[in-house]
Amino acid sequence: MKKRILAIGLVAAIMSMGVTAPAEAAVDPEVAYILNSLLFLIGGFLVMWMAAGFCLLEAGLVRTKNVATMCLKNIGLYAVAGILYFLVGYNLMYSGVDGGFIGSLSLWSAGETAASEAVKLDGGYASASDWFFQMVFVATAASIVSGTVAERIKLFPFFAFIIVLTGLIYPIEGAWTWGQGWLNVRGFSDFAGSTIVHSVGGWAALTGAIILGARRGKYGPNGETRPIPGSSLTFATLGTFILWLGWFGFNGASQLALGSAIDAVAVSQIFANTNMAAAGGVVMAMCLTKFLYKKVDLTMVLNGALAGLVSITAEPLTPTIGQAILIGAVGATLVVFVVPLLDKLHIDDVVGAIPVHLVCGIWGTMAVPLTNDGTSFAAQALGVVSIGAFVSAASIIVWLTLKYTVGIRVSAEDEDRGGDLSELGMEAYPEFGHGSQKI
Amino acid sequence: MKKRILAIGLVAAIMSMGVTAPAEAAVDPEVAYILNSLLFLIGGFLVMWMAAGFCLLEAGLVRTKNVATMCLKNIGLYAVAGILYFLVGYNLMYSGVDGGFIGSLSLWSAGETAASEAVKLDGGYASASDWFFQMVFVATAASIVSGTVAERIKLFPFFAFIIVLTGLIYPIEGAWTWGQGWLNVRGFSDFAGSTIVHSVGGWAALTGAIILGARRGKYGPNGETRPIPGSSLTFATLGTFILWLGWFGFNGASQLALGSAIDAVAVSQIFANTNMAAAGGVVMAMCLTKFLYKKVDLTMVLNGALAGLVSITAEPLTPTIGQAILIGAVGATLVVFVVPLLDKLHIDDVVGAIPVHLVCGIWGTMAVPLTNDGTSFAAQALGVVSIGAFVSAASIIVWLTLKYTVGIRVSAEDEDRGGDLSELGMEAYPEFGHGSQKI
Amino acid sequence: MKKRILAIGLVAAIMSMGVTAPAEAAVDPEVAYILNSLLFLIGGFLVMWMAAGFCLLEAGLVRTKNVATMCLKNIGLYAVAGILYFLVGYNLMYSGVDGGFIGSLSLWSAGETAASEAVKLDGGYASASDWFFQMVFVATAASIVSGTVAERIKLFPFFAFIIVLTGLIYPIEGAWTWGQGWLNVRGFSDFAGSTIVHSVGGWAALTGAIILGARRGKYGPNGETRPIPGSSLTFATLGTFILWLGWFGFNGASQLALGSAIDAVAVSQIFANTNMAAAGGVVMAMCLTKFLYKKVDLTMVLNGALAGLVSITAEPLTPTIGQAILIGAVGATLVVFVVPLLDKLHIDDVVGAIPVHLVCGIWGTMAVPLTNDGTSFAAQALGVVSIGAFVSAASIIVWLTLKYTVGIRVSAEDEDRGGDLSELGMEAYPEFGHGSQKI
Amino acid sequence: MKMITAIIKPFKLDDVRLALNDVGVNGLTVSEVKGYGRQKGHSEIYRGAEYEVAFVPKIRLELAIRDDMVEAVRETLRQAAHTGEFGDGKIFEFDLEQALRIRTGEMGDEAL
Amino acid sequence: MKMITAIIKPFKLDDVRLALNDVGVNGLTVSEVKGYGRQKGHSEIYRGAEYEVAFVPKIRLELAIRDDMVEAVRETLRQAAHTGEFGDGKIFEFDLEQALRIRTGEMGDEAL
Amino acid sequence: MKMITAIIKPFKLDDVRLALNDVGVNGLTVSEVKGYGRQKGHSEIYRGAEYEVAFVPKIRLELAIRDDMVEAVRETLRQAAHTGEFGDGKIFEFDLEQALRIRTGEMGDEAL
Ligand SMILES: Nc1ncnc2c1ncn2[C@@H]1O[C@H](COP(=O)(O)OP(=O)(O)O)[C@@H](O)[C@H]1O
Ligand SMILES: Nc1ncnc2c1ncn2[C@@H]1O[C@H](COP(=O)(O)OP(=O)(O)O)[C@@H](O)[C@H]1O
Ligand SMILES: Nc1ncnc2c1ncn2[C@@H]1O[C@H](COP(=O)(O)OP(=O)(O)O)[C@@H](O)[C@H]1O
Repeated sequence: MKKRILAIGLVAAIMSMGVTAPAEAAVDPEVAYILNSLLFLIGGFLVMWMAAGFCLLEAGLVRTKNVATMCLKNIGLYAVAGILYFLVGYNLMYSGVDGGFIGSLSLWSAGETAASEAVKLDGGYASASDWFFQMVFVATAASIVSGTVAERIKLFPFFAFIIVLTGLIYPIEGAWTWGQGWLNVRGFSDFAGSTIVHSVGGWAALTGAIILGARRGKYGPNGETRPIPGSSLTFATLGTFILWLGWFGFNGASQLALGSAIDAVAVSQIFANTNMAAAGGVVMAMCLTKFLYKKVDLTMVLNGALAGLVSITAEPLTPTIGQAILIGAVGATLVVFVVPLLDKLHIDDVVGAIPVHLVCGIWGTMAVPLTNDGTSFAAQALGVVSIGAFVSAASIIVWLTLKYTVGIRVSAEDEDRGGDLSELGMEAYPEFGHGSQKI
Repeated sequence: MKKRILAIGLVAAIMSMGVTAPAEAAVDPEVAYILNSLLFLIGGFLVMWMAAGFCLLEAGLVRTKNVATMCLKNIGLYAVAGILYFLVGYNLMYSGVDGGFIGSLSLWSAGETAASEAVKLDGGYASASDWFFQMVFVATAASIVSGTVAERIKLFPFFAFIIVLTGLIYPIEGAWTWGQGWLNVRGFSDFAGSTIVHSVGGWAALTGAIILGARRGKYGPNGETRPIPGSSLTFATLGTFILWLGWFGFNGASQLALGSAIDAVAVSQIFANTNMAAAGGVVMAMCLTKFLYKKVDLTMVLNGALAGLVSITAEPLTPTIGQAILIGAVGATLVVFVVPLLDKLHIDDVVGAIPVHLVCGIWGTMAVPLTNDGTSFAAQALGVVSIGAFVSAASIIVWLTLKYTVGIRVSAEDEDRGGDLSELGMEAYPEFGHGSQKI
Repeated sequence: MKKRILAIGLVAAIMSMGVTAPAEAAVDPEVAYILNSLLFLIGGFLVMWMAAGFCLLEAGLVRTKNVATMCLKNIGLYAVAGILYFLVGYNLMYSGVDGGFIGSLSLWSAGETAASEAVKLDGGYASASDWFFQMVFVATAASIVSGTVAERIKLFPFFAFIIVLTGLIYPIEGAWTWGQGWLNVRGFSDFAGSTIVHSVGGWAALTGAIILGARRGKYGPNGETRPIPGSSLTFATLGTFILWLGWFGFNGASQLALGSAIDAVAVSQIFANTNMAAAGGVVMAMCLTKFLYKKVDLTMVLNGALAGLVSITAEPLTPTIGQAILIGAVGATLVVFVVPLLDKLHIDDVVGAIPVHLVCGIWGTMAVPLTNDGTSFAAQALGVVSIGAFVSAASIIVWLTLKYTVGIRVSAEDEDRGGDLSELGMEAYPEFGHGSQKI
Repeated sequence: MKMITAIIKPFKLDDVRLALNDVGVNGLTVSEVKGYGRQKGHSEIYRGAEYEVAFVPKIRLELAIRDDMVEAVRETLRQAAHTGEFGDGKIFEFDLEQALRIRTGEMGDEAL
Repeated sequence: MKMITAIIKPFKLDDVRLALNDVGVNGLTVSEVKGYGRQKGHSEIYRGAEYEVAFVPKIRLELAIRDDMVEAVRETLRQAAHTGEFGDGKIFEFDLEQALRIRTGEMGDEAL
Repeated sequence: MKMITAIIKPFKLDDVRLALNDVGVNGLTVSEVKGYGRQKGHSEIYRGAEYEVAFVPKIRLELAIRDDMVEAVRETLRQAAHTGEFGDGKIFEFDLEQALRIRTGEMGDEAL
């Protein structure tokens, strides 16, 4: 391809031969400032898009009669999470943590604005770009919960939980590491949030699923599992693709800088590793379900992709491509075995969020020292355990409080009719012939 | 998170302490040129994606029997709008307006091309990147119309209207402000197009809805409204998420520059404000419909998100986050009340485009002086009224001309069968059991 | 719009008047390195997103009973393609081809990593960003095949073919041009892969369709065609929009550089041309089907958009906007006529991939000399023929080997039941009333 | 008792339901069907190939009624579902031997 | 032979099927219907306008059985589909003149 | 008049429709049903849990015909829907007391 060679040639010509960028490179500070902010913005809109991914994955995996409710919950929680993160979350997490347990209680506001005469470049990036990027993360944690507790939780108590999760629980545990709190001091490392985002959502989901109980009819009188297939595997697949796409922002922009060649190299590696961990998860889930069950289970393959993504999130930079594939494949293996295990325990997780986000979140976090010399298993375990304990305890308190005050579970009759009619008074697919009955 | 701190530390280290970028910064002009163009390209592809968002929102809110037609209209109008904007629109809008009412009539062509030996950097960005970004805006205006007049308009007359709208009406009124025409001289301010894009689509839609009349069966013999639920709230929700995502490009890239730190700050603020106005709209619509109707109306929540987005579009830069949330919330309130009001007036707006784009477009435009000192209510009102008058008058002429020549409304029989069979001869979901009958 | 003018004015002010960037511009090499890598990453994630586009397009055009299988194939092949490209593909294609026919057999690994102290800037971009961008291309070629052979091919033999296609066939023929092999030496020009990606997928699909045979019931006893409408035109439309969006990355980032003003100009032109070729395809397909069949055929319009995109892919830079529209329109015309032609030949192409990717791929490649003086028809024909011959021959060998060993076609009974039940044991839309029967 | 099965045009359902209500029918079951008769399907072109859409969407009503209501129901259906165009549909009448209300166990006319 | 048509609540289908199995019914056809009776629809608000949802989703069962099984089937249906709430549904019984198994050509009771 | 209800395999519908056409049936109503009989459902594994899919998709045909056509229709259905495999389906025959064409008001054989 002449053009290509020309282009490459041209680029090569532009550079004086043999130029090397040292780690303390000399990119103009203002250019670096712009590029860093741009990375946050691109990463931010990609992660925002994950809200749609969760929405479709979950809408596809619930029955028709709960689809509209699922859509409402997902767009609602994204909005609520953002508002809470503005009202209290961001500063709780990032303002004045200083090796401690919690930041300060105050509204967030941008450090510098476009109205100013001049911009201080020390920050390295526009503070609003950072806020935007951090804000979309908290919504991710919340989305995880909605999938697990679907089809039986009451709408407003659900939102009440989301308010506490995004306004308090997430920011506090986030402060411990990313806010440079005590866990960070102890050397806990979680690049983009296998534990800090995904497991947190997972713990909140797990406690919720246990306290809520299973959907009616999910487990038979003899304890057997009765599968409840979802309404649309096409939407579930599209949701997974969206999440996969969004994850490039999730992990890639967690490099937090694009202002030097070495950052560009890092972000590129992260993109490649993120993709390949998901690919490893897909292939492993395909092979395993074919081998175990004789037929490939598409829902497990979708979970497998996400398992790979969650697993690589704690350290998407240091693995080689081959290692990334393996890390993802192990994640998918965990999912394939944990899904039926949860069913044995009668923990009803509608979309598989617990195996994907909690189990693989732990796995990914514990796998960091395998490829990153600067970390230790002890520190990783400390982070996993302390965050898990805090989030579980806090979640249990909130779930139980809600349960014994306003109640968290819809009536049996409303559950049979479905949330769409009972909570929204409308159907997702109202035209005749779309039942809500798996036969 | 060690990595994170390291990265931040590194970035900070890179910058000589205390460096400040003055508003007239010294970013290399070629780098600024690249970054400005890149902003247009990213913004442009995000806004292009909004075409898919409108398509799904509308396909989800019409009945099954009109879904394929809705898809065709949306992909068709995006194509037609681009071609018209190339043939006449761009230069009508931007070439030689000089404080006047209209530009010049000529094909658009790129000022500089990659084939040239050298690129003049004065323009500040590649002219094709600007054209691309402006082109996707005109398609947005057209998309608004298709939703309102759905389920009863004839296909080719619809496209005829779109040709006039995108080739003449939009470029002319756009020239008045963005083309530096007379309204710009009077100080009218509309950052990304609450009035210039959204209200314009809204006026065209309103006049169309009135001239076309309501769908058969929408209003009962005693004047009562008979809701006609749409075929898929999942698609409607996905469409809304797509629009939300695209809006970061719509508003963010309307900063028109990313070549300085201050521009990066501005774009970041715009992203954050855009997001939070939508969030405010969502939460307000949830609370209001729950309060008014006892049940949350998902379609209103989706409209609420869009209401927030339209409302912030006239000024996404100067508000604080808190103000942005409020601006969006007011927009959603307007929508919740105007939707039934239109029904009382027997104006049948299938997707709620009139409240969202017209009413909130006006609200957003009038709200600019609340946060932006450089603007005045008088100038804003002048813009709203003059553009509204021009677009309505022009639209009425076109609609009536079409009505009394080729006709704009399908026959009653074809309306009952649905556009998919009558205009396309195919069904969106042809397999048995997908009726087009709400029971 | 005051703000806008201000912003533009500001930008203009920033630049010293009359500054010109010569083709051998002086952008700081490290900044260029970052921008080039960023272009690959943005382009890469957009092309990755095309995997979802193919998935939905194909899921929408098969019958309900094969939708889940279609989803599985598409997410699976994207994963498999990436792994194969890592294991063998990339280095076969790009490492040491040197005017020859094939590269070297080895795992790919990043040249430089973020762990290094310093980054050599000579490469012009992070090697992982390039790998990521190249990797998503190979998945595109594979996606094309899955659509054509849908609804009757066995799952694992399909993946076996994909492994050979993405691990060997594509990298080898890719090496000839993009790897700077013999075809490149002969002056063959294919900017972003009309032939190298799209026709390759098309040849593999065509040979597969012939060897597999048509779906049961597609052609009647008297040789007449019996259309088999797809399950969801909404998903098909959404898939097309996704592909359209992804194509900005596909073509735009194939400029391979964004480190100079002239590259920014080029990428911008490519965006505009890519969009307008698709627009030309849409409008042409609308008009032609209306004219020929009295009704507009939405599926042809979707194919028309893709036809335009494939046609412009061989040379998205040199045409003017007007030429781009025409190139796309000719592509759509070809599609409208070749679709029924294939049916006459009883070649059953479920989604129209052969006309779109193969026929328009050839057309686009042969049209390059019309706008690009540096190319010749002879060289273009040489590329089309030699790549076509190689890929067809190799594909036939693989298809036949699979056919006579494990078999490639599901049993008649399984075909009637649909792949979802026979291969996956689950339904895409399991709730009552979604049949798989077009009546 | 009689069981009346009627095939009607989908968009007539609302009218029919209200009309039946007025003559005292207060139970009804509907389903979505496709059919053809005098109103044939139509031929369409899909991707350049002509094909016949043999069936037209219809709504099928089932009403169990007391014997003395047959006339009234028949007449009501005929009027409410009528457009005068091909495809207006049919009314079929069957003998209903027994009916039972699951909730109460009532049988015969009581169960309707 | 008799043909039993039953309208039941959708979520009762599994119970009913298993119960029928136990009394020896080994063939069954179901379809998705909507209906109303004592259990009326309900009014909802959509985009600010109130409207009535007249019909409630139900499942329709068809069972062809030998004459001697009518009692047992009727009783089984009554019990398995029973919740005691409005809308539990109905059982309708018809005379079935002839039945034929397509696969073998068997007719009458043999065909069931 | 008789009402014939047949349950057939979905993919046989086209053949059946054409064959019926040939023996002079020119009205037909079809609906989508699920069922089981000799052809049982099958067990599948979903996310690691086995479950039974009890029902198989079928198409249900309803044809109102003159008495003298019963034989011909029965035979035609039997042949056109036949594959010889389990699940080919059933033909059920009922007495149809009255039929009415809504469009014209014709009754009896005229209405078919
Ligand atoms: N002989 C029949 N048996 C069963 N259903 C029939 C019969 N004839 C017509 N139908 C049903 O009635 C519908 C309307 O019949 P058609 O003959 O088209 O209308 P009309 O009698 O008003 O001209 C058909 O679509 C079909 O569903
Ligand atoms: N007269 C009737 N004819 C046909 N179907 C009926 C009739 N009455 C009721 N049904 C069907 O039975 C269902 C349950 O009837 P309903 O009267 O609501 O229940 P219940 O008798 O238990 O109170 C209805 O939804 C409708 O489908
Ligand atoms: N007793 C019955 N009552 C009602 N429908 C039946 C009965 N037996 C079978 N069917 C219907 O006929 C279909 C085919 O019956 P089946 O016994 O499986 O086929 P075959 O008799 O050809 O082996 C079933 O799926 C079911 O829908």
